[in-house]
Amino acid sequence: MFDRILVANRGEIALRILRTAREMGIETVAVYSDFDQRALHVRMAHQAIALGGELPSESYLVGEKILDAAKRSGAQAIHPGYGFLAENAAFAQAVMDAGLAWIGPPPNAIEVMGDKIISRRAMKDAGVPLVPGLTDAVDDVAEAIAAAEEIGYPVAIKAAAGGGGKGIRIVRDPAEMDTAFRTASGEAVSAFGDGRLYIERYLDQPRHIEIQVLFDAHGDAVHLGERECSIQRRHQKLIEECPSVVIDEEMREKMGEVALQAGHAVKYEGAGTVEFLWSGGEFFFLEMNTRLQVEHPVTEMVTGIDLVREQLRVASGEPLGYGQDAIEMRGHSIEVRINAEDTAAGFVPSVGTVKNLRFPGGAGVRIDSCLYRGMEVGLAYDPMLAKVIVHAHDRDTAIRRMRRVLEELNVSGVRISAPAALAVLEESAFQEGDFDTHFLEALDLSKPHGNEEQLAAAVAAIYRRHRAADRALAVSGAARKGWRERSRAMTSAYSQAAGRPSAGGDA
Amino acid sequence: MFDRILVANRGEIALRILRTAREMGIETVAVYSDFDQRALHVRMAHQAIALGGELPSESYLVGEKILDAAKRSGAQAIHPGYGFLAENAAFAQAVMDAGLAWIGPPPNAIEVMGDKIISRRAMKDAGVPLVPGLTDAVDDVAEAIAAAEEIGYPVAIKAAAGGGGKGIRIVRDPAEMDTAFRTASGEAVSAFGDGRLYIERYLDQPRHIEIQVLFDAHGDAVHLGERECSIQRRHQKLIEECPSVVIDEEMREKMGEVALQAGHAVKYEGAGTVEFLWSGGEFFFLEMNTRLQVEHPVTEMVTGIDLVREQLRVASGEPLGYGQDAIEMRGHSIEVRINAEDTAAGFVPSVGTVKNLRFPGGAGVRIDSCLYRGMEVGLAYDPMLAKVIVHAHDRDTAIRRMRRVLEELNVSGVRISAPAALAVLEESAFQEGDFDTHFLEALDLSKPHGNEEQLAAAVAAIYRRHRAADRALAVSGAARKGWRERSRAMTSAYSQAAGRPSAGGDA
Amino acid sequence: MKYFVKVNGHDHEVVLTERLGELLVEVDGEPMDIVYEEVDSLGQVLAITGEGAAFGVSIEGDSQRAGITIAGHFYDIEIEDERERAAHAAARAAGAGGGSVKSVMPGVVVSLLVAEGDEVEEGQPLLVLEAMKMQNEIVAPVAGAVVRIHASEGEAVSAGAKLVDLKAAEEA
Amino acid sequence: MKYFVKVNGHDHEVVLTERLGELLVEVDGEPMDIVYEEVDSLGQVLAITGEGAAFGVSIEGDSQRAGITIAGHFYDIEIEDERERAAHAAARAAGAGGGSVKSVMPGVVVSLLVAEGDEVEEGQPLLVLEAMKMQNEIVAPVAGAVVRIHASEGEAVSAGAKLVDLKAAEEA
Repeated sequence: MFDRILVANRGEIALRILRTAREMGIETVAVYSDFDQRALHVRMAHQAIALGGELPSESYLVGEKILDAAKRSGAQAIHPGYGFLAENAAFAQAVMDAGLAWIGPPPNAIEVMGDKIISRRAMKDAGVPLVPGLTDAVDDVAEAIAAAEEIGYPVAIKAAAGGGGKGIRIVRDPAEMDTAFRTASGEAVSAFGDGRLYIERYLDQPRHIEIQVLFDAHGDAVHLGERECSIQRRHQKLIEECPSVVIDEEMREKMGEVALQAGHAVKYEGAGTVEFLWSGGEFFFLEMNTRLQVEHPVTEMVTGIDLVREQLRVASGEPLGYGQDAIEMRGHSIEVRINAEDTAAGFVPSVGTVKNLRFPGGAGVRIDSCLYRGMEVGLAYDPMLAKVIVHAHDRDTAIRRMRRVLEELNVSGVRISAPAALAVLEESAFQEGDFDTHFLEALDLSKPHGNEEQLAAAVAAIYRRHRAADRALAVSGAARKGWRERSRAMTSAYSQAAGRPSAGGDA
Repeated sequence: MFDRILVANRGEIALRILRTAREMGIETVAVYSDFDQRALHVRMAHQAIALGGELPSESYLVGEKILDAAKRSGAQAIHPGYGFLAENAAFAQAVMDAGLAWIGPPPNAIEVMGDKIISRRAMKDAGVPLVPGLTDAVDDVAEAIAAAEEIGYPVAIKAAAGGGGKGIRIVRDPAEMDTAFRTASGEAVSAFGDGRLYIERYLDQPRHIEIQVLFDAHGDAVHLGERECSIQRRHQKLIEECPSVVIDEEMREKMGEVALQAGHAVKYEGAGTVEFLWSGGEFFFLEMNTRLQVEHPVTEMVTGIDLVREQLRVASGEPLGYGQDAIEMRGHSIEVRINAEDTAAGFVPSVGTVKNLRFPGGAGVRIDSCLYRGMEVGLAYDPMLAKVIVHAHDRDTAIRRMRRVLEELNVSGVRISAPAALAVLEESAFQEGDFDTHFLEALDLSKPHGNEEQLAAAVAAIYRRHRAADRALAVSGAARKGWRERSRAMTSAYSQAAGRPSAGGDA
Repeated sequence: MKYFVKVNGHDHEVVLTERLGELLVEVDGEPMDIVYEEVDSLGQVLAITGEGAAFGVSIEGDSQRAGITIAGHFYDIEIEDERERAAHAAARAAGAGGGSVKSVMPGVVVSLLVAEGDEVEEGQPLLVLEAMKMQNEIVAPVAGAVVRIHASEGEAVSAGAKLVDLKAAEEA
Repeated sequence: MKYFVKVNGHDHEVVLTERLGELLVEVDGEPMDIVYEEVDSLGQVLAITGEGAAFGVSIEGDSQRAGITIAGHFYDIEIEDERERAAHAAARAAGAGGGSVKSVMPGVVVSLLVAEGDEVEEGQPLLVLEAMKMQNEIVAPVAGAVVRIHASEGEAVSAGAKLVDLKAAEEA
């Protein structure tokens, strides 16, 4: 096993990886942009190396800086987390060329699975079921219309290099094709620098169901069951759960087998996820995510397996050491993503400084968070601040537990997505398991879901009255304030007399 | 099942009970002393009823006030938590006489088990193994010396009405008997109003191991395995775990059988704990705690059973519905108690106002806490502020996880017991499972356990320098402070124009 | 003092009256029995109403606009006292007849789809705004004429920034 | 400025020198390379030393006495600058020759076991203090004479309160 690893990421996922590494007795190296100097992942690591720069493009996305930090820190391996360089095959190769271990799948697997068109072709060859559609890119609107006629409406236009919902348009009628094709292509160029689009059938009442897989470097593999991720908006997931109400043991085995087939086809290693669209008992390959996913904790809660631990074991060459029989699924787990966004105003991003912070507690509650009091939430980084995960013996109790947990949670300073998640959990259709990927978009979140308007009005008025009273007292009160209360935190970077460069300076 | 219950307690245990009740769809009623008006259990309950008074003796210990609150709130049952009235048979009877359900064992079981001498006699009759000693109280020093000769030194003198380590003295030699008898008797009178003492053999390298039991009202019962509670000081536990390294499956079954025997002998109902002293493969009945215990979460983590849920089910008349076969123990769990005390100075209580608060997160971590920023910690109430519980697939990983968790935890404003727990977890003897009930007292906690003295010195100096700079700027800075920043929180209780008594006023 | 409090867009009136050192609270014409206790200086409040219904309340904001969270649900608050309401009403009356399309989120203007002087239909895209890597079309809320464009392509705008001034068709 | 910092009872010297806007840090005669970043106003600090060793540090206290927590371990800090050290040394010199037994915790004096004027042995119980419902005997730290008793039976005392003044035998 490694003695020291570098985590090339930030936020909750950096902390999540650091935690498992610490628990395995592995030393941890964090990297950080200037924006993240106060971040928890920096404070919780054994070592921290400044990358310099405010933006991701100046820091976490610069492979050379990461490799340099790894060299300086003496790390033997790099864990990319998700996002940033996690699915960058060239970087994975550069890590290996530098003599370091890459905690992720082989570059070739990343490359194949990272291209929607190439991956669909590979999956077709491997016998994995695909959504009816074309495996080749369509070059223009006319070609797209011809393809759609063949497949049958409605169809979906998707970016070949896409992900995260960018560059996707649904077309229900040939008349809509022109606008859809142009905007999808524009978005694809701007987001991925690659405007190629492909077309496939659009499924009715589809559910997004994915299978977690684990491959070692010796050809052995297991699947860890499914995750239900249908509560999403513009392909951004909000609530995930394990298991899914529509998947029984037989279906799970079938989908698991197919997922392993998909991985074997690209000689996969490590942890990965095979995403399927599920509709009326049929399932179709969507894509394979060649990394740890945001929603991996629900699988961990139900199987009892620490996926980061398994990633580290596989990357250091250890065999899995267990077979499919060892995987048992117990109880039910739900995850809610706590994003900085105003869900009542169409999920627009919310920025600010985190003031109050109160996390829920109690049995069956897991908090994966990078939040701290005083944290600045800006636009340059992902708006996901925390994940709240619950586990209980059945789905009904897990839902009740998550509702209780979201009622306890309090984050002030930015608007968060928790009220939207609570609104979903309060819907009887959700409670009965009757939903698809359109559920969240169809829910009217601008309508208030709380029933305490009069109380809120009274509290607001009394609070304002108290503040006005404070203001009147402020001048006389100021003199009494102690020297430890300050209006803002102070920052300094000191270097020693001898003039060696400060460790916190630019790398 | 009940529609509404009242929790006659405060602190983390009140929250813990409220949480399960909420998750079961049961409305919750909190009660609070004036000291606790801002407490989390008040803010998290559906209803809150003021008891009036600052001290426990004016609030949580006043049975009539609790019963009145139950009546006013329409609660159908009362959960006493632990401490306060939890083991008060007369109160349990009064609750039942008022037509309410008592979420605890029958008054007679409380009464028998609450008296050490009567309970030992009952257990002897039921065939439960006892520590060699007398079942009758000794009246004076001469009688005590005679008894000790018969039993064999060393002996322990214990208060008949005792608990929590009060009124206990170890005597290794007849010459020590005089002082020991007098101080133990004095302490027993002052603590319990009952100076009766009894004498038993003092065991070498003893471990405190207890069995969790659950009885329904229909004569069915299961045990949920053991808890190892040997890391204690003056009989105040600091670290508990489940399972114990010295208990194998066979021993567990044997102890479990005996524990069920003990419960059956007093017609027990609900959740209870049978405490044993374990020494060299033998085990002896110590006492039965007729309530939920502080350390119950480690059993919950390992068995997956929510003990409060089971208490509520049993109290509402439901049968357990499962047998001993259904109880499976998985993995390993450890709990650390976070008390407000200065462990470096002999565990003296620490008082203050909680300023910074940062809880650990991640997989396998459970936080049962009543802490909030701004909370005042005083001397009138129990110093236990929180419990941190971890679960992992084996003991070694659980220890590493707990170390990681205690390294992440930060509470400022009061001194806490976490550094002492960390020191224990860092000891190789503890890691190897080689300890007894004297381990903690033998550990030198006045000696610093951290290795960053020079860093601490540098940070202290720089911090002080910054504060001095702030102070110089304070006068000009004060004018810029907004109206929302205040030096202290404000309190008001408003009643309406019509003159009805405020709900927050004295009951 | 009377306060006009808009909660999630719904109007409520709160009257606070101090009498003999006690604050009497009236909401929408009915007296409200309330214990109000501030826990800390970060907006944590305990409120107990009527016969003991307890609420942990979190409040943040300034004297005009606040957000309140009660049991996980968010309440958007706009608050005016009597004097402010009169002043605001006067200001609104003076400024009537024009309308600005504002950015509801911080982002970057990717492309402008109209020019000053253009006539636009209700729902017609005015510009494309990219925020959090998603492109969003900003449409005209009413039919009318583009009076002024405040943003240029590639410009970063903050939430609430004016993007386009429209003159509604019925005003033209 | 030079600071004398006692950390868990061990003496350290820290010299902070400002040069060209940078603060140079020297601990026990050796330069220390340190990035010091305050996260908030509640004493949360990030410190990175030498080649990148990172520490989340929590500090609280006043200008003389502080507590620092690093990775779960607590460091008790007493800090004096040069001027304070000189002043304290002078005060100590003036007050030498007497000794007070102080309460290390808040509690209630249950019983007094000695009277003023009594000769006591080292380790002899002076009084019984009850705190958190536990009785604790407070013993004489040295042999000597009881000069004065500050507490009476049943009295509540705070941490740090003087209980008994002793005159050490070797001073008698």
